[in-house]
Parts: sequence; structure tokens; C-alpha cells
Amino acid sequence: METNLQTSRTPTFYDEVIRDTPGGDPNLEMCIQCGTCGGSCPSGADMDHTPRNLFAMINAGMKEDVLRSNSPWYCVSCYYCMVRCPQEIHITDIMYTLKRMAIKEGLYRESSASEAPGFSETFIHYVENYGRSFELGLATWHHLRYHPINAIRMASTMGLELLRKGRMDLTPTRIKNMPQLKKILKKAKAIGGTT
Amino acid sequence: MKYGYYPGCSLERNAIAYQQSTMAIAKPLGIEFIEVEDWNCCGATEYFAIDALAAYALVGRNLALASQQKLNGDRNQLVAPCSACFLNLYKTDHYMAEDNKLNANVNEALAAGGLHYDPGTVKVRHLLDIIVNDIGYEAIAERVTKPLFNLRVAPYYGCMIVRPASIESFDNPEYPTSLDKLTHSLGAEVVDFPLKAHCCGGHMTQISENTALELIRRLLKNAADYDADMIVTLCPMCQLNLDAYQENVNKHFGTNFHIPVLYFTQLMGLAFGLSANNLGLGKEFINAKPALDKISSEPLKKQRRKKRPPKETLPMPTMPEES
Amino acid sequence: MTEERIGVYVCHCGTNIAGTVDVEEVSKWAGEKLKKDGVVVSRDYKFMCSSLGQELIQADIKEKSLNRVVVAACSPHLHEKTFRTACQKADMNPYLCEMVSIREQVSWVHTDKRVATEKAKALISGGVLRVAKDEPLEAIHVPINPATLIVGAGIAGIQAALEIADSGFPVYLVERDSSIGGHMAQFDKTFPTLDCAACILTPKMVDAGDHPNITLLTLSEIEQVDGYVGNFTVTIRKGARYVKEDVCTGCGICIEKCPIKVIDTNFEAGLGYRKAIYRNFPQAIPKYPAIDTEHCTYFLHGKCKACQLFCPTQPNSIDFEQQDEVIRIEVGNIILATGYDLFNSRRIPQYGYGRLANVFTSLEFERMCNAAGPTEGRVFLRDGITQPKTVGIIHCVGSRDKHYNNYCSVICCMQSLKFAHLVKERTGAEVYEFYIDMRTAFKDYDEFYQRVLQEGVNFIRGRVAEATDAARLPGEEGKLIIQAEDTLIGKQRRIPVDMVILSAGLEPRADSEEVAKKFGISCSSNGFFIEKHPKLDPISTLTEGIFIAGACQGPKDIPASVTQGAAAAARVLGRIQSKELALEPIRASVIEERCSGCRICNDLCPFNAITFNEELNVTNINQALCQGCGTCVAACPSGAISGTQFSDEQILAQLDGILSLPINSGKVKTLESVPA
Amino acid sequence: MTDQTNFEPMVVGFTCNWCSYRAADLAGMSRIKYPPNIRLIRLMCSGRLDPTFVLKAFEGGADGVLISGCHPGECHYLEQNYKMLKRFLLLRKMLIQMGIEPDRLKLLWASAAEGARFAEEVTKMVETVRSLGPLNWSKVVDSNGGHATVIPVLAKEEVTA
Amino acid sequence: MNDNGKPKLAMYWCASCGGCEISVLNIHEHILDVDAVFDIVFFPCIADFKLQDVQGYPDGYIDVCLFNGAIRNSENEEMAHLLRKKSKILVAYGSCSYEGCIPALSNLTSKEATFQTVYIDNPTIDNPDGILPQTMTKVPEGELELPFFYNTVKSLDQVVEVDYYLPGCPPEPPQIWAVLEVVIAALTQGAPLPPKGSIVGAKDVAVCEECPREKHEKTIARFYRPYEINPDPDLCLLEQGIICMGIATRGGCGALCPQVGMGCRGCYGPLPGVEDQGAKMLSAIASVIDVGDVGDDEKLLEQKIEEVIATIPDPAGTFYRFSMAHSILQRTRISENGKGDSE
Repeated sequence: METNLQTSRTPTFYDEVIRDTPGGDPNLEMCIQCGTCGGSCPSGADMDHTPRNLFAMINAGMKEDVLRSNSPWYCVSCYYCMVRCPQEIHITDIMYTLKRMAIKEGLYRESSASEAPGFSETFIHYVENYGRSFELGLATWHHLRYHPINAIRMASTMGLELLRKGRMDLTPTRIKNMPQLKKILKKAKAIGGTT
Repeated sequence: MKYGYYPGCSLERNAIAYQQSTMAIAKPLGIEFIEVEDWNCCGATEYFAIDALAAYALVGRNLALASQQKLNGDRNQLVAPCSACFLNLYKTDHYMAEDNKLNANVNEALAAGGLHYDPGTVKVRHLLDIIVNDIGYEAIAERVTKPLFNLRVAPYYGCMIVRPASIESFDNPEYPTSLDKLTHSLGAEVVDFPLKAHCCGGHMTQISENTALELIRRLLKNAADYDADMIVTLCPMCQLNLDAYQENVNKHFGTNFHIPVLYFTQLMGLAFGLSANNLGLGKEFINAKPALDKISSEPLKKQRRKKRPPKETLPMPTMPEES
Repeated sequence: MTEERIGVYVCHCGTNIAGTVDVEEVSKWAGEKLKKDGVVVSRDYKFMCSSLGQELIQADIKEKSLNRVVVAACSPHLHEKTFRTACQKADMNPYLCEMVSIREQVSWVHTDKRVATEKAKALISGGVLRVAKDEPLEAIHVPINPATLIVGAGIAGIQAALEIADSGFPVYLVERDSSIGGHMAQFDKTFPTLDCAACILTPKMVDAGDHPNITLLTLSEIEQVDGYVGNFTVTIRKGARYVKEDVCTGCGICIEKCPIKVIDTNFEAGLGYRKAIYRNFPQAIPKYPAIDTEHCTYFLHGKCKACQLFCPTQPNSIDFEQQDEVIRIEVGNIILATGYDLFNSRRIPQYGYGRLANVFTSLEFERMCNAAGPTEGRVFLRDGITQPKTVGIIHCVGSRDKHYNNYCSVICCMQSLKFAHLVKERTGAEVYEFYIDMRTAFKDYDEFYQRVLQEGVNFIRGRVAEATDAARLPGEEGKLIIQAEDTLIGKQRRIPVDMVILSAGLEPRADSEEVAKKFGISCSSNGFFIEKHPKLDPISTLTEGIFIAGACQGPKDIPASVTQGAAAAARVLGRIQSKELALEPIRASVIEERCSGCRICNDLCPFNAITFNEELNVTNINQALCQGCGTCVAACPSGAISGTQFSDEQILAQLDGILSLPINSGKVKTLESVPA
Repeated sequence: MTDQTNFEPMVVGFTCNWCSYRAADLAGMSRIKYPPNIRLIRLMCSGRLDPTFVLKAFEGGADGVLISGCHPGECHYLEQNYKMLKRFLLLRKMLIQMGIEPDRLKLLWASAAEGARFAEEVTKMVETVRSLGPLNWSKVVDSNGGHATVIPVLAKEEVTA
Repeated sequence: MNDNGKPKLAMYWCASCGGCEISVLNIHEHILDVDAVFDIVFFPCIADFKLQDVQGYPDGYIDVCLFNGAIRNSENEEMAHLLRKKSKILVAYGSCSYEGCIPALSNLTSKEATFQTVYIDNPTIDNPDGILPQTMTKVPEGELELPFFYNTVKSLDQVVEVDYYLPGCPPEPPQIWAVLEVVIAALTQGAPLPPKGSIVGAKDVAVCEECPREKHEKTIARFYRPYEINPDPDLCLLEQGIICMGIATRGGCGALCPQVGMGCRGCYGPLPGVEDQGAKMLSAIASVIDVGDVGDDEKLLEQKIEEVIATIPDPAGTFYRFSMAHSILQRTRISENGKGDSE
């Protein structure tokens, strides 16, 4: 519908964020900058920008600064911001969107959480090849890559204990119809975009 | 009662105790779980950060399988004991219904594997939801043979079971009470745990351990401040973080917490008089035995004399609670 | 029957219409093609609504003996009255003039000139066929009963009552509570001048209680409203007080002697106690106490009677046998001033109200500050003895939040500033205000904000995430911690305080829907009563003779409530003095010889205008009660009910007209593309 | 479907004086564009809507009919929109029997404040009706299976009693 | 040809059941008066006149023609034109010729479906070759042209001009006699006739006026089909949930059906000023559907109303049982696949 009520909000970054956030209208334009999200965030102290701040930056078209921010990577998906947001903005989902955009643009490397995507990538490596996640492999690979010393500590203490208590496998489990899953994921990636 | 069942990766291994105890209590409660054939990982919080459509398609495959297999006939209810799995399944179903484009794209991907899913055909529910709402507190109390008298329990919900609120939740997203009531019906003393729905740190243990340790410390401190003998939970991630990382917290902050963390199903099993072996007890890092030893066969006499408050005390609020 | 002679007038509205519709072409077309339908003249003009435009029509009516007029211009909601009045001045019956909206429905919403022009023609054709079926009508006149009912004796209701009573007309002032004064009577100080609420309200309450023209009915509720503007019959249930008003002197000995103490959830907002025989406060109007039968030992267990025993009056004022009284009154106008309810802060669990002792609501704090309240005006924690050293005040509790109330409750910012000042004044404590936006519009309000800033109150711009007793850091132990983002520095902050005050929002009364139904008015989606026009008529409702004032129309402060009370009174006084009222003659009526007495329509009228005459076996419609919706007209299976101004003939004629031209009658293949 | 390409649907809208007619006013005042395929008739209340009007509209050449009234609970006349809703639902059931697709009859609750929504819904409806194709009721009745309806010899002779 | 000087009477049937002819005879001994006053010149049911006889009459020869039956096929229409030409007063006699009546219910389906039902599917049909009505047939003498079966059943006035309408299925004897009396008076004593186009032999008020059942404010929580309920003998049937078209139907019949516990079917047609009987009936009964107090929840409201509406299985067939051909829409629209949408 053609309407002259449209605002003159020009930055396309803003539209990209909305477009790439699935699950209905994320209501991003409704932000009143009240700070409920930043106040509620359990890891807010570690974020360089609170979610509220990020939204203002998105609105201002500061794409690079936003995608360089460590905030999305400190999001623990607790959804407190989302249930408390008085404007019902899909904050957690927007954080996921920003993570994906940061990876795509390669800007996450410049944030203080540069290793976070690596963990996610390792995780999905197992999912895409076995259909299940694999905690031992995940933890080991991730730590070997970023914290070799930690990896040894992990393996020597917690890892061993988990193994001893039968809470960790040595080899990953594979689902039966792996070809089907691979086809589905391949198609999903081919369709591309995020929604 | 028959339900479809989606255990999720954690219950296969790390949360094997949750799996064992869930299966153990299912029988006396008359619940039959039928596992989704050849289910795959839900993607946890990781896949959504890399590729949203692939993530939704990954979850979509599980929903499509559950819907195809008609696990419990027309009701097609799918129970997930892991909060992250529950949320991902529920959210995918919900968002597919809300967002036509997402629905079309997910189904296009599923079609590549010969599958299809119509949002709304599978009703995703958390294990706790069916236990308190379908079975009910009274029915549970009736099956209690060894009440957990004298055990002070802090019920811990974590995040994902009651949120986000845009998704219809079976309990209050801010201050849930279903696990409190359930624990109470087992005879235990329930701590009004202020941080009951706060975050356990999630995957931060892997990405930024210090951040995670602080979040875990807050929970442990609050439980200790409230003199809890143990924390009871319903999510493998919460259990792992609070339990396996407790020593790390102590080392990092110089604290000395020893609070065992069990699954609510384990406590239910104990109260039902089931053997500890069948409930996966002993798999926890912080040994629960000392706390469990506190359980007495009789309720301790209430020491709290009904102390009359001094006359100048102002009355507490009388506004009715939200129903 | 005279032949129809119709004039068609097409307005350019400057370029508003002429820019998109070829008005000359339309006018020419109407003059030629609609001749067969009775059009004798068709003109276009720059501004039809201007005096020159109106004169053009009036001249044609005279010179060309027009008896019907169609004006194709803007929406009838804008200028129907203008053109009808113009026609009337030219001695034509005003109801034979029709408007066709070719601005709002054509030129402003479409872009293709050709298609828009065709649509304008079709709509005018509809108007012409319709006007031919119009009938001359006369406005309906109803007499106005000079008495007025005012429901709710808060500050808005009292103000309205005094204005009317002082002008010499009778008022029934009905209050649900045992005494008048409303929420204002609970307050201590009022912003921004910090006048003592009691000092300015009490004289008005006394006036209302003593006024010879005011009949005060407390503990009373409206049961039923019958009739219509000018002639309402209202049934009121006056609750038993169990105290004889004609004997009681209000000495208060009974209250002193009553052994039963209960928490006063009403006047004291749950922060204090009262007896089972009580009055809200010593200066309450009326002065007579009332017995709370839910707690009185005599009513519960059949014995005690201490109040009766100690009552010093002769005869005894206590009457346990008193019954509710049902009173019927006749009034011409009604003002609703039923006020608001406080948002229930328990609905936001993360603020801890009801769980954390030292979290208070705004109303609790008002009572705490009130010298006649439970702490005699001292600011204490819940223990009743400790003064707080730090106090946090949370704005927007339950307001501006889609989960609760989406609107701004208007008064909370100023109220919170007042609280900050009072805390400072009475305890010297450190005060933190947590706000989203500081809204201090209106006279002297922002000056008050300046004053509180000067007093050293800390302002943190950020909506509070949670208030908790879960200490995390040293210094937090034993405190309430308020966690919020300080949005001005972009960081999360945790402020440990001793006391939290929740500035809870204002809500419509829980029974507002029910009350609205009783009075035949409507509530908006948020539950407040809907005014006739949000700007130009905020005190009338869409039901004639029913007015609204104060917070029942929407959140507002004391000055605004008083203004509305006075305005509603002025409107009522105008009505009373004009002695009668002219109503639009859009009415349904029964053609008796067609009515079979099937009674299908009998239950359809929400205004009770439809009655059944058993003797004649026909249905009647009361013309004064009928509001003209036409539901019965559409429902009558016999076609025995006709509706003026919207008759079947008129509507079907218009339908014929608008369908007479296809959408794309021209040759252009496609229309303007309208993206979905 | 025959003349689909040139087909411009005709939609008649019955509006309530207090809500949807004002919503149309508001759409105009806000200059929100919508297709010119709709022509409105004002009623005082959706409760005035006689099913006869709808049948007349279809018979008279409308391809779709829009009925709009106040949202439930917001009727200016308290509850008359509910009566319309009841008629609407029964009428829709009957129209299906008459071979008229249910999408040709649309019910829209629109408050006076919902100008943009009104325009949006009108746009949607016009597009829905466009995809359904022309209704052309006069043809529906005229069609007598290719056989001339009037016997030629007799038809020419005017009859007067 | 005006041999005996008596006015000429004709009665003819088209798509009808024959009940109308019976109803004329049902005026009992008055039939003798009819015979005394009129000279019967065409009445296939009781007298042996041939088409050629009628064709041989001069135009306007017949004073009164009572035409019953709807226009179903080309022969019906041909006869209507013929009789119009030969008659001074043409009366649409009975519901079929007035407004289509039961034959016009086939307007709710297609011609093809009607054939399928009548000539193929009907359990009592023996038609192994599946032969359907033809417009031509061969006989030893040559080819015969047969009537063409129309898609849409029409009322008499949809093919020729009609002077008067006498509604009813069939018309009630007292009403018939009353009308004949007026006509006789006009023809024999020059008394005035009612204005052309009038509906005669019926009242201008609905059946309810004549119905002795007790009536109250109406609210209906669900509808019953007659076999589902044993109605209270004194109470309005509609109030008991039995669909009674009396509220939307011309009286004059004496409310015979409702008096014996059967809801009025609506055979006297719509009331004056009402164009579409079905639409009015629909509007009236929908308006009084009672779903209890469900608040403003739109979905719930709609669901509750649908539940009540579900108890009216066939609204079109019920509300237009007699008036389909005369209704605004006249017939159902046949979708592309050639099948009617009606159930």
C-alpha cells in the first residue's frame, strides 16, 4: 500500500535487521529507549553497548559499530529483556540476527568476543555431520582452538569427571537418516537469507 | 497418558540422570513416553547465531517427524524435558505460524528431505508442564510414600521454560510457582528463591567463563543466603553449570559452596520411594547424599512460634494476587 | 406529490478535489445524464462551503424552485450541518439535502484522475437517486427535567454538583463509599503547590453535604437507568448504614468502643486499620459512621452490640434492622464522575510488591504521609519504626507497557516528584527516581521538577528491571536492590535502598464496562469511558444527556478533573436553561397496520425504545428513546418498521446509483497500480 | 475465467456512521491510497444492514460486498454490531449455497481511528475479489443453457389485456 | 364466438403439482356458481380442449385465465405467451406461477444435476441407457420437436405481464372464492377491479396476526427440525426453535400450519414492501439468535453463533422454499466444474 505516512528513516541497515529477524514483526521501530532490556540483562555488565544502546545505533545507521559490538555475543538467550520489554520488541531474536550479520560481515573479529562464533561453528559442525551435538568433541575442539591451556584443564578435571560419571561419550552418536538431514540443511542454506 | 517424547542430546549423556529419573517416575504416574524416531539435535542456542533458516529447518525436521509419526494419536503432544529443546521446538512451531515466509521457507527445505510440517499440528510441552498440569499436585502427593520432610529445597527454573512471553507460557515468566508447588507436594520445605528464573550462564562457560562463573555465583550465593540444602532444577544446562562449575566458582571467588543440584524428577522418584540407583543419583558433581540424609520421616515441629508482630508494624499489602 | 427538482453542487475544495477529479466534467455530466433522475441544475464551484458557495445554492433553490440538493464535496461529518442550514435558510427542508463525499473517499485516496472522476460520478448518481427518496423531517424536541444526577463524589463530582446546585437547580450526588471526597481525600499534599489536600477539599465537601439543592446519597449504587435525555428515571440502591442519620450526632463514641479492628483496604489502602463500625476519617462527610457487616461481631455471631450500648443519643442511633433502600428519582441529565482504580502492582512480580515488605504503592505512601493516616504523617518502613535512609521511586508501574496498560497515567511523574520532596522533607533520606521520560507539562509543573532537582534528588533515566532482596555484592545485604540501566551512561546500575515506592498507574474502575452498559455509553479499548469527541467535546458522550468528568474519562490530575466537573456542569446548566432539546430526526417507527405482533424486534433495542402493546397486538417505538441505529428496521420480517433518513428506499436507491457506472468505464486498460 | 485481464472488481461497502465511515474519512485525511474499486454507503450502524442490501448489491453488479462495523464491545449503539455479525454469518452460509464464494462477502471491524487499516483491508479485499474473477450476476440468471429464453414468434407481439 | 354471453374462464397448469386445480374444486358448492357465471373455454384438467382451440380464439377472448405452475421449459413459456395473448385478465394462480414455489428449488442446482437426480440416480428409476430429455425425437412420422428444459425456473411474471397474483400452495378455498366473487361482480355488475398487479386473496399482515399461539420477546438459542421436538401447543413455534416462516409471510391462510404444530413454510410469499422473503426471514431470525453472555471475545462469539447456525442445515432451501424464482438472486451460481455449490 502506498502511504505518505512513511517516515524518512533512511538507513537500510535498520531495514535489514528487521528483514532478517524471523517470527513476525520484531517491533524494533517501537523502542522508546527505556532501558528495561539493559537493566534486565544478566551479562549486561560485560557488554560494551546495552541492547537499548544498540537499537539507537541501528536506528542511526551505525552498522559497523553495531556489528563490531560484543553485546550480541554476551547474550545468554535468557529472554528476560524480551518478556519485560514494554513495547514487545523481539530483543533476543534481534541479537541472533546481529550475530549472523556480524559473522557475514566478518566484523565480529574486531569485537572483544571474537571467539564466540567459533564455539557456535564447532557446535554445528557436529550437528551437521552427526545430527546430534557432541559435548566432549565440542569442548575439546573449542578450547584447543582458543584456550589450549584450558583444554588441558578441562580434559584433566571436569572432562574426566564427566566421563567417569557416565555423563560424556567418547564418540559422537549419529542419527540414522543423516542423508535426509543433510539435504534439508543444504536446501535451507541454498534458500539463503535468514528467513 | 501417552505422550510423544523428545529427549534431546543432553539427556542421552550429560543429563542421563534426568533421563533415568524421568523414565522411573513415568511408570507410577501412568505416563507412557514414545520417543520420536530418529530425532536430531535442536540446535541449542548456537545454530540460530549462524544460520537462522537452517536452524529452523533443523528443528522443523523434528516437528515434521513427530507430526508424521503421530506419537500419541490426534493429540500429538510432544514432551521435551530439556528447556532449550522445549523452547526451540515451541518457538519454531510458533514462529512458523506467525511468519508465513518462514513457514514457506522451512517447508521448502524440509521438502528436500521429503518432509512437511504444518505449524500447530504438534503441541510442544515441557515435562514439568505435563506433570503439574496433566497429572496434578494432588495426584503426585498421593503417590508420595517417603515425603522429603526437613529438606530445604530451592526450586530453580532457569530461563527458557517460562519465556519468552510472546509465547504462551504455562507459568508466570517472572515468578513461576509450579515447581515450588510440586516440591511442596513432595513434603519438602520450599525456599522462596528470588533468583529462581534468573540465568545460569548458558553457553557462557565456553565463551566467557568469567561471565558465566559470576552468574553461577549469584545463584549459589542466593540459595546459600536462603539456607537451601539443595537446588532442584529441570534443565540439563542449568544442572551442568550449577553443579559441574561449582568448584570453579569456589576457586575463582574464594567461596565455599557445597550445594547439590538435582533434577526435580530425581526428587519425585525419592519421594515415591523408588531406588536411588534407578534415579541416576550419584552422577552429580556435588554429592547430594549429605543433604538427602537430612530428610526425616516426620515433619519437624514448626519452631517458628507464631510471633505477633509489634503493634506499630504496618500491615502487609492486601491487594489480591494475579490469578 | 410534487416533482423532484434536484440541484447538484460539485466542490473543487481548491485543488483538494479538483486536483484529482475533473470537477467541471462531473458537473456537466450530472447536469446532462442525471436529468432523467430529476436534476435540473448542476454546478461546480471553488469552495462550496464558503458563504458565496452557500449563496449559490440558496439562489438556485429560490430561482429554480429546487426541492432537493446534493452537495458533492467533503465528508458529511464535516459540512452536512453547514449545507443543511444553508438550505433551511432558503426555506427548503434541511433533511432534503444530501452530501456526497468525493474528497475523503475519492480525491484524497485515489490518484488516477480518470478513474477518480468516474467514481465521483457514480457516488453522485447514488446521492441523486437517494435524495429523491428523502422525506422532509422536523427535529425532535424533548423537554428537560431540571434535576441532575451525579455519580461519584470525588473532586470532579463534587465540583459539578456545587456548580449546578449554586445555580439553583437540584442535584442528586450518589457515592458508593460511606463518605465523599474520593481519592483526593486520601492524599496529604497536592502537586505542584503542595497545598494540603484536606485544607482545600474539606470546605467543598462540607458545602456539598449541607447544600439545600444537593441530595447526598452515600453507600449507594445505581441499579437501573430508564428513559432518555431530559427524562431519565434512575433506580438507586442506598445501602443500609445501620446508623440512623436523623438521630446520630457523629460523636464517634461507638467507633471508640467497637472491639473489632480490621485492616482498612479501602481508605487506608491496606496500610492501616479501622473498626467494624467506622468512618473513613474524622472529618468525613457525612459524619455518620457505618457498620461493616462482614466483620461486625453482632452480624457474624449475633452478639456484642457495644456500639448500641454506648450510643449516647436518644433514641439510640444504631439500628441493626436497617435495610437497603431502593429509591427512584427523575432527572434530566446525568454526569458520571466515577474516578479510577489503582493498578495492582502485584501484577509485576519483579517489583516484589506483596513479597518484599518495604515495597509500597503510591497510595500506601500517600496515606503514610497523611497526618491523619496510620503513621501520622511519618515516613517509616513496614516495621512502623525505622526511617529509611535511601528511598527509590519507580515511575510508570503498570503504565506505558503493552503487557499492562499501554497509556501514560499522566499523574505519576508529578506524584513521584512530590514523593521525593516529601521523603526529603520528612526523613532527609537519599532519594532515587527511576523514570523513562519526565513528563511535567502544565502550569508550574516543570518549576516543581526544578525545585526537586535542587533538593538533591538523584534522577536515573531508565525503567527499572527489577527490585530484589537477592544481594549480590557487599553493601547490598539486607537492602532492597533496584536494578536498572542508567540509559544516560549506558550502564547497568544496582542501587541498594531501604524503601521502594511504586508509582502505580491509574486504571478504569473494575466495573466500568458494567456501568457504561447501565448508562448506555461505551468504553474505549483501554476501558475508560469514551467521550463524544476527544478534543472538541471531551465531556459529552454519544448518548444524549449523559456526561463524563474526571478520571473515568482517562487518567488526569486534580486541576483537570475540577475543570471537567465544572465544564460538564456548565453543559448541563445550558440544557436545563434552554428547557428543551432538539434531536436529529433519525428514528425508527412502526407502521401499525403492517405489524403482525410477531415480536421479533422486541428484544433488539438496547435503549428500550421498543415496547409491545398487548391490547392492540402491535409493537411501538418510543421516538425519544430511539437512537436511530436501524437494527429493528433491518430485522422486521414484515417490513413494518421504517427508519427515517435511512429507509430501505433511500439505501437501495443509492445502491442503484453507485452501481450504475462500472469501475473502468473508460478505455484505459489498467488502473493505477496499487501495491498490496 | 474470461475477461480476467481487464477485470476491475466492483466492491460495495456498507459502513457504520460512527466507526468505519470515519475510518474512511481518516484514510482520506491521511492521504492513504487504496484502490478505487470500492464505493461506500453510509448506514447509522452496521445493525441497520438488511441482508436484502447485500443481495441487491450482488444482483446489481457488485463483485464483492464489504460490511464494516465497530469492533465488538465498541458499538455506538452498544451491541447492534453483534446482531449484524449474526446476520452476516447466516447470510454467508446461505450465499455459499447460492454459489457465491465466501470471500466475496467480507466483514471488517474498524474503529474510527483505523484509517490505515481500513485502507489496507479494502486493498486486500479488492485483490481477493479480483482473483476470484467477475461475478456478473445478470449472466448467472440469464443463462438458459444456450437456448433462447423467449419463443421468437410470440415474443414480438405485445400483449395487452 | 360469444355464443352464450357468459364470461370465459380458463385454467392452465405448467410446472406444478396439480394441487391448484384441486383447490379450485375445493370451493365446494360454489363451483356451481362458477359454472353458472362462467363459460369454461380451456381447462385441461377437467375439460377436453385442445391447443388448437385456444390458438383459434381471438385475442382477449378469455376473460379470466387462472394460470398455475412455474415456467420450467420452452413449452411452459410458449403457453404463457399464448394465454397472455388470449386473456383479458391473467391471474398467476398459486405459489408456483407467483414466485416459483417448489419447482424453483431446483434453481439451487444445475440443470445437469437435476437430470442426473431425476433420470439416473433416483432409486426408483429404471433407465439403463441413461437417456435424458431431448429436444428432438424421431417417430415413424418424422422428427418431433420437444420442449427445451431451462436452466432456471421462472415465475409467470418473469415471462409475461401478469394482472393479479393469488398466492398459496395451494390458495385457500375461502380466499379463492372471495377473489372469484370480486371478478364476477366486476364482470357482471361492472364493479371496480383491484389495481393491476395486486396480490389478491391474501392479507397485508403476516401470518402471526392470525396465529393464536402466545408470543413473547424473542430469543432463540438453537433451532430444531420438526421431528426433533414436541412443541408446546400454546407457545409461538419460533420461540421454541422451530423455524416458522409466519413472521415473514403474508397472512390470509388462517395460520393453518402453525395451529397444528407445523411451522409456516411461507407459501403466501413476502409481505408488501418486502422484495425478498428469504433475506428478511434470515435477517429476523439471525437478529434474535441468543448465544448467552460471551463478552467481547470475537472468536468465541463467532464460534457460538456458528454453533446455533449449524442447527439450520439448509438456509436457502428453508427461507426460499416458495419464493426462489422471485428472490433477488433467483438461482444459484454454477461454478466452473458445472456443479451446483448447494448441498
